[in-house]
Amino acid sequence: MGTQTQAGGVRVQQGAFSPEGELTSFIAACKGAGAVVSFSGIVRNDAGGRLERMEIEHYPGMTERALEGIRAEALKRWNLTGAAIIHRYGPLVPGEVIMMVATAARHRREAFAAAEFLMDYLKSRAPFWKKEYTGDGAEWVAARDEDEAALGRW
Amino acid sequence: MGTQTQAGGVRVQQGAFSPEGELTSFIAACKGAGAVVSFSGIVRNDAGGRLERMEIEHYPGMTERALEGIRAEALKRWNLTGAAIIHRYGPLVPGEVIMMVATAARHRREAFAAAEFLMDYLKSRAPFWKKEYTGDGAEWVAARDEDEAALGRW
Amino acid sequence: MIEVLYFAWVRERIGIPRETVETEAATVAGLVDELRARAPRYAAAFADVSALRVALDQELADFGASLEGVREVAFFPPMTGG
Amino acid sequence: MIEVLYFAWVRERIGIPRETVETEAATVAGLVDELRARAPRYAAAFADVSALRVALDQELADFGASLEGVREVAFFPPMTGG
Repeated sequence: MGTQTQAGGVRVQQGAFSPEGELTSFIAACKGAGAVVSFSGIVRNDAGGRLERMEIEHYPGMTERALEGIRAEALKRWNLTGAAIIHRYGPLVPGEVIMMVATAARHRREAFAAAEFLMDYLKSRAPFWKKEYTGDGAEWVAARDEDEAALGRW
Repeated sequence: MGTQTQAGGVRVQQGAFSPEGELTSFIAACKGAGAVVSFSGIVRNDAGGRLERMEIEHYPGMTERALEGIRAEALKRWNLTGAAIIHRYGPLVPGEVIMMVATAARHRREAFAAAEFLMDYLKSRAPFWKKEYTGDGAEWVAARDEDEAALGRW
Repeated sequence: MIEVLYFAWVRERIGIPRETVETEAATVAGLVDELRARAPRYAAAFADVSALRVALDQELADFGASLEGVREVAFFPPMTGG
Repeated sequence: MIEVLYFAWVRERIGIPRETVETEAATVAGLVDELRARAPRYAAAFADVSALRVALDQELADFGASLEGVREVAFFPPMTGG
């Protein structure tokens, strides 16, 4: 799943994936890495524990382009041996893994920084929208100002 | 493997472990987490590609205490639903996973910060020593000043 | 002829996910004005454009941006991935 | 009677991983002086204490620290885990 010489790539899919399996193959693919950082986003049981399910809508085509662009920017800014982004869409229930990013570098600083960068950009610049369903009805999740503000760091 | 109400714990072992398996069980154990960050340390093939193996020595007893202490400090500083540290000792070859930390929190900032904190303290405060073996002989890895300096951040 | 896409609550308010629009608008803002005039559900969806984002040919853009050469315009609320 | 442990190259230079030491030293520094006087290999291992770390009963300590009540002293180079 690579678009660069570096390992990793971008995947947008409806089906579940295992962060474990992805991490193993990513580590195996990242030759020369000493540090691998992963981030997994999980559906929290918010709404006072009344969340029944979540539905993630996305913009096919633009989503892949946006994620590829964010990944390419990370590869330009840091000396990485790999960077991967996987994001699901469609229906999800609490406890399920929504998405994952993984970064690999020689040293830990770069791997950590690049993973946070990927997450910050993905949150506010990739066309995904979450809708939460509880017994009372459904509601679109509002964007958080602090997510937009986080981009100022980079 | 818990010493606190939070998920995770500390393990020091000679045998290999799978970051994948550990991440799965950690995610499953961390109820209420929305963000899980993991760091995996891998034996790089340094020494110009001549590294044949590495031997990690540690101080049984103190190692566990030091790691428990570092973990407890992270749980005190951040609102985490879990924190885990696994570190191997004994012989290792390039490509093998040496150690792993994982943190879980509601939001990503805390999970990232706590994982970097665990790594920074583990590097300079846990009694592990690495010896590298190449065709030319063996050498103890020297501590890096920047690792000691990194503690000043916290 | 331009392809217009709607996502999330914009899609729900307008009632369709996409449509082909005949427009002479020079900018996104001009297109929004035309759409608002179509029906109350459009006016409701575009009532506050500061709550909206726009992408031109799958790249984020401003409401002042030119539509010249653009084939696909998408309107949606701020993104909430991750 | 105090248990003294050596790790990494300190262990290699001294040639043993641990030993029981009869000491009247009040501080770590005093114990280091006694050990240095034992044999050249100890003198070599403790030639530059700024390159060493010490733990008292498995807690990191300073070379000026008191040995009162301490049962286990460990000497080793700066740690390189992770």
